[in-house]
Amino acid sequence: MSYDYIEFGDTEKEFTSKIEEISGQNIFSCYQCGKCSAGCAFSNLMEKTINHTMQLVQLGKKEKVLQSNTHWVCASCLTCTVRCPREIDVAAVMEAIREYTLRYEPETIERLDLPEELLKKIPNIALVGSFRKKSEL
Amino acid sequence: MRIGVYVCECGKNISATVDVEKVVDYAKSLPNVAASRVYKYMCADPGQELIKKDIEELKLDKVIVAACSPRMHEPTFRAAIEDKGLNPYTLEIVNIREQVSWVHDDKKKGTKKAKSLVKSSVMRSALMEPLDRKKVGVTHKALVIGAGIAGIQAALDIAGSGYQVTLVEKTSSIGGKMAQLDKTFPTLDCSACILSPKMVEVGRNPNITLIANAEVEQVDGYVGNFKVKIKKKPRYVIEERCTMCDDCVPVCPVIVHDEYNENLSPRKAIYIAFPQAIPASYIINPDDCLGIDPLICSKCKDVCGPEAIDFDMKPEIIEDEFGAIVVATGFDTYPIENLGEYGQGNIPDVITGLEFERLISPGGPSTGDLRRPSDGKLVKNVVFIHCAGSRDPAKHLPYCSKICCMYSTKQALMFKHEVRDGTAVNFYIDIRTGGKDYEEFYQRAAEEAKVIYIRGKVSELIQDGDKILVKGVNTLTAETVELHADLVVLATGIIPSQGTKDIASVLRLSLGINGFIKEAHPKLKPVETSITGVFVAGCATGPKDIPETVSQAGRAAVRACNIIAQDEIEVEATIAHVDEILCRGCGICVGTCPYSAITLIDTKRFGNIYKVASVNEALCKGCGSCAAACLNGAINQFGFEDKQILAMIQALGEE
Amino acid sequence: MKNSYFPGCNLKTEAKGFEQSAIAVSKALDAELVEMPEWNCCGTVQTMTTDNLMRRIAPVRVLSRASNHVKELKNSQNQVITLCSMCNSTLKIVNAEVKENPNDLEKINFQLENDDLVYEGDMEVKHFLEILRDDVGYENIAKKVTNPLEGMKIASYYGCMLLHPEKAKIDDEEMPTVMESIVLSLGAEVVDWPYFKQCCGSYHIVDRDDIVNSQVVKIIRNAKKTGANALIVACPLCAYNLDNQQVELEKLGVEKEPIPIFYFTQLMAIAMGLPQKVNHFEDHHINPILLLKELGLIGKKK
Amino acid sequence: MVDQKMLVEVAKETLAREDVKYIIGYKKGSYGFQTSAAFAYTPKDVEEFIFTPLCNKNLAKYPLKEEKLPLKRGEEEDKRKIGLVVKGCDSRAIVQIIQENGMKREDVVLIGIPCPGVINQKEIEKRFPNQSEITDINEINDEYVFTVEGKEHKIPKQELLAEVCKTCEYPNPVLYDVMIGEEVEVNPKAEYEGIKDLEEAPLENRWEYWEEQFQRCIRCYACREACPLCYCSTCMADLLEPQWIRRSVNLSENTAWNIMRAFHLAGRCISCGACENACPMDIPLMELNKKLGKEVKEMFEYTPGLDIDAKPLLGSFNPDDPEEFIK
Repeated sequence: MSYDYIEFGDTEKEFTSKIEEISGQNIFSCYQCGKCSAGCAFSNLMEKTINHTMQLVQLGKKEKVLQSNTHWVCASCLTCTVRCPREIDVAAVMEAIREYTLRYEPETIERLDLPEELLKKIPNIALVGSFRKKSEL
Repeated sequence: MRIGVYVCECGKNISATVDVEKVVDYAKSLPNVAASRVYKYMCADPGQELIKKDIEELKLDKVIVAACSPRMHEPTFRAAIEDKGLNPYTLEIVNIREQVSWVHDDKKKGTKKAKSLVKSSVMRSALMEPLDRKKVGVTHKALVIGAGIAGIQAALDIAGSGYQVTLVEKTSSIGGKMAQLDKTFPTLDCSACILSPKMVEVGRNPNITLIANAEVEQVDGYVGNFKVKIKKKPRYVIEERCTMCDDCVPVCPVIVHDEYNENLSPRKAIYIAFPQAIPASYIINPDDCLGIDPLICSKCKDVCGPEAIDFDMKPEIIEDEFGAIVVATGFDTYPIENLGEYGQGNIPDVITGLEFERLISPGGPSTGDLRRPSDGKLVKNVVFIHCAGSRDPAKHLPYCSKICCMYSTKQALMFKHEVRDGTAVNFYIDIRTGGKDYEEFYQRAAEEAKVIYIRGKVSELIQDGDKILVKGVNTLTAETVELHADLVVLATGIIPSQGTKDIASVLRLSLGINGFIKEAHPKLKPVETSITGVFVAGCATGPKDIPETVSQAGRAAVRACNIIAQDEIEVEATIAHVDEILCRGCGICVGTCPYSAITLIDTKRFGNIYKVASVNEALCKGCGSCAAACLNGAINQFGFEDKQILAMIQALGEE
Repeated sequence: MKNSYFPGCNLKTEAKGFEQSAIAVSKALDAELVEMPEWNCCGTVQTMTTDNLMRRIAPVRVLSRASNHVKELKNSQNQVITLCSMCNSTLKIVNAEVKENPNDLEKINFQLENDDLVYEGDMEVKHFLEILRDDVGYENIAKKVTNPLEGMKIASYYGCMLLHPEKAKIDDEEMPTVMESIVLSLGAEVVDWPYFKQCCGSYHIVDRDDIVNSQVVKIIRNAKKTGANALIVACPLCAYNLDNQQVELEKLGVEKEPIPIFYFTQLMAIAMGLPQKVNHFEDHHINPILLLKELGLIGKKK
Repeated sequence: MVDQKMLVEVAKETLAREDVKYIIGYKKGSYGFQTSAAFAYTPKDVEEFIFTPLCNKNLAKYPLKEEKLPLKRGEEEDKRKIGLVVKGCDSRAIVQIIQENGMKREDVVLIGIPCPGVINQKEIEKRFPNQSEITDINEINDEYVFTVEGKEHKIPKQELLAEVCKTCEYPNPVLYDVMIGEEVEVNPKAEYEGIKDLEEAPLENRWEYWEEQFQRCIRCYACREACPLCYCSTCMADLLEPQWIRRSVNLSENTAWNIMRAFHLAGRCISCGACENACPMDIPLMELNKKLGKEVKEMFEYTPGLDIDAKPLLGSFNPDDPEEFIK
């Protein structure tokens, strides 16, 4: 079991509004139906479901959100976005969480060494895509 | 001229944002103002007494009340000043609640705005003239459109008060959607058992004229005097002769889908909607029949003993007059074809709630054994998906249809009663049990029948072999879930029926953004519409369950009786009037009038004939469209004359 | 009819067969794809942030150059055609965004001044599939078929980017039909399968091939289960993931009997009897020629 | 150019009809480059009829101006038609008036004249300010040819052509009973080119511009009198109760009058330019009218004066109106 104390201080509010600002979405539109999680092809690999992440963003729980791998597993396939009944671009929220980390807490991200032969083999499209989503490039 | 100004605090509603004392002081400084007072609740009796006393003692001849919207208390204050001998139309209401205090935060600015609104009304008040209400006669007969449970109940209640009522139904039988249901929540009463006595009563009641297989084509006139054209489509079977022997059905060579069974079973071109149908007579659907032409096929006519079949029947136009109309045109369910992620209707074992009702009904296509549509196998596990297309402003219906939680629960319970060892899973977002005994019913489903409830919306349904893979989520365990189901039932929401849309355009009723008929007031006038004398009951105004529909139908009936019980009724006094000298007969107003109240007539001036506009006083609702559209300023509205409005504008323009 | 065509990075490397077969097909159907000059990377995967204009410069530069190209071509509509669905999605979304926000466009145009470019928001972005559906028409494709693909049972794989999001979709996002219709007009059989838009794992191939593998297994198993003997795709990344990872999965012993992955234009080229070399089947990881030979679709003597 | 003989002949034939009261056409004016309206009751009157590039007035106004005198006891109303010579713009004015129920189609017989464009009265009078002798002008090969003080002048057509004619899309009558001569080719400039500069100017500059213009207005109401669509029996500007516009001539009231008139013509103005032509103070009234015309065209895809069965724009109501302006 875990316990959480809820409070809406400046840090919490700031995190929520920053995510809202970067994504351009109203996080509070989310009414927790979970359709985003239900349709996600990668949910089995995520530590938190997407709707759980959305709720945590609403509550401003920055640490919990950033510790989870959910937004990094997201492949931006946008299935959640097109199915969200509340017109939230859920994928954009995931992107905003990635961006938040890259912009404000880059030190928390592990560096990755990619082997030479892999770089040669993998198509540019994947390399550029990956760098765009997972780095500051 | 002696004007009294009365400012209401409305508790803190107004006084929090408007400094009422200052407004009162300011009013005293305005021309013609003989009294200016404030009171906490002007609409309360002491408040009204204050006004009445001043009229008597200070000899006021005009009264201004600065309070809430005139939609709320205009009648209250009109009655109050009429009591003391003033003309009710000399009352002026300044809306400093909805238009000032509720929309502003800044008290200084709010006070300033309230002051200038009061000033503009004082200026207008001086120019207000007494008006007379006209009276018109009333036809003591009502029309009910649509014969589902709402229409049936309204017709029975009107008939029960001793008035004549005509009930028009589009399909071949009355009963509506309720006749398709197997059981009703929360009591699990058999739907047909509680509905059919009412249907029989409609057929029997001498005060009710039932016209089935008919549509209302045109409505003219006004409250108390509606002139209605009803088109009765040919049934090709003479109702009085048909003995319901069923000899015709076996010989009919045409097989089509049965709408009553949601197209899950076949029927013939000659058929009866369902065994308890009223009128109790067969009908031939001309679209299905080989051509209503004895040369091609007349098998049914040949076998009909009582000679009830008549291929020469023609559509009939019935014209009649009514004093009041009740619209009860019901609902449709949201089309499954719009739900792409749930298979768009292409997965045979993904069905709607209404289809489930037919499948589980003993009178349905599988005679009560729950067999699924694809292969006729008995169903062992069912998934119910709540909010299928509801609460989804992104793509589907933005609103909650209110009944789906309960009907899915009911269906899950019915399924468990039928298949004891089966599983029923309900995917829900929120369970809404806002009705008497509904919560208990929901608990009973979970506790006694072990119906499983999983909180989360299903994202996708996939045909996987002969089963359906349900991809969902359990938001309470924070896991995504998958499961295989034999049958998936979508709890599709309620949408306005085609009949509702059609009748709204015939009657020119206002519709809300979701296409339901708009009530005159959502709380206090729930069955009244934008047109006086036209009332609405049941799902035509929005989603409702059966108890609510029945009670609303009762209120609609009472309101209709209120009108048809009178010999004459008063109509609006703030109507349009034409200055014939200025009018040049262009007729722009004729096309602009939403109530068809204006016509062009000939008028003689020195022997020459001119066309001029003329307003039918009973039809005019005082909306002012014509006055705005008239290029010449030849049309004005009583109570909203140009000079009065200009005086207001001038006052608002001055600092 | 000539169309301005934007290739994107992969069409010149891994997906040569896609580009060359598409150009050959487009000529045969009188909707020729003419490569636009001086193109640059589309930006790959659109940014979903609201405030990052930097990442919108590349696509806008492409649109601006395409606009100039269209003027040179004459008689061409104001549209630029893509083959790669990732490029299509990125360009379409950015195009829609800058049209909606003239202020952003102004700022981006300021950055383009060095290149002497300005984008006026006058272009439409279309995928080649849209051209085949709307401009060419399925009947006209069927008319050109000389070698009907009898025996091929094809699962059309759309992936995400052809159908998501609203701004970029080329067909109904839940029930698309464009690829299936083309397959039918080529004389092949269409397989009705639900995984047509299940994401392939996309760029995760770089550092999380486990994610990609788990998707590829799901997709390929479902395709096989419904009886498909080949998949068609419209995206070089989907193609790589599905093609290469099937081989990897076979090595790992997870999944046997890989099925070949085609670009839809390659099948069109075969069905229309165009020269074999445009398809560059040698770049594929799973050899598609085996299946084609088995079905007697190539190597037949006239 | 129209065959003068044919015009007279057709007019005579029309006048000979039993159901025609009289015919309105053009005749030479009393001085300079003026022409005036002619009312022909007899064949002899018709002999005076002309049609030259100087016929720049809009005759559609006149049938509406006819005074209906009180009838004596037993006297019948004279229901015969009025004949009217119409150019493209006159016919559009008639169509618009019929649309608005101002007259009925059967009230008029229309003799249509395809119009190659008429002369800008002000321009020519500016060039020859002292010409008082009655002057004829002919159009020959895209030039206007006429004699002033014994000297023949040839001026290229584009220099003297009225501004509205340069952008006229309907030089041929859109409604007529008889047509004289061949239809002229339509080849107009972009209709709203003329107001482009004004539209693009900043708000303050535009306001300044119009202040300057309206400052000069002397409120003679010549614009109203010349306009074929200003035919209300009582003009709102003349009303005293309520008084919408005060009588005083100052910027505020002048602006009120001109803006009110422009709005009153929105969706009705058929761009004949009669108002501007009549204005003694040279206020560019057509710029206002064109701007509103453009708005109407863009918002409602409506062009006034083309179809007698169409509903007047401001008299039509669509329940599906998107009402985008309500925020």
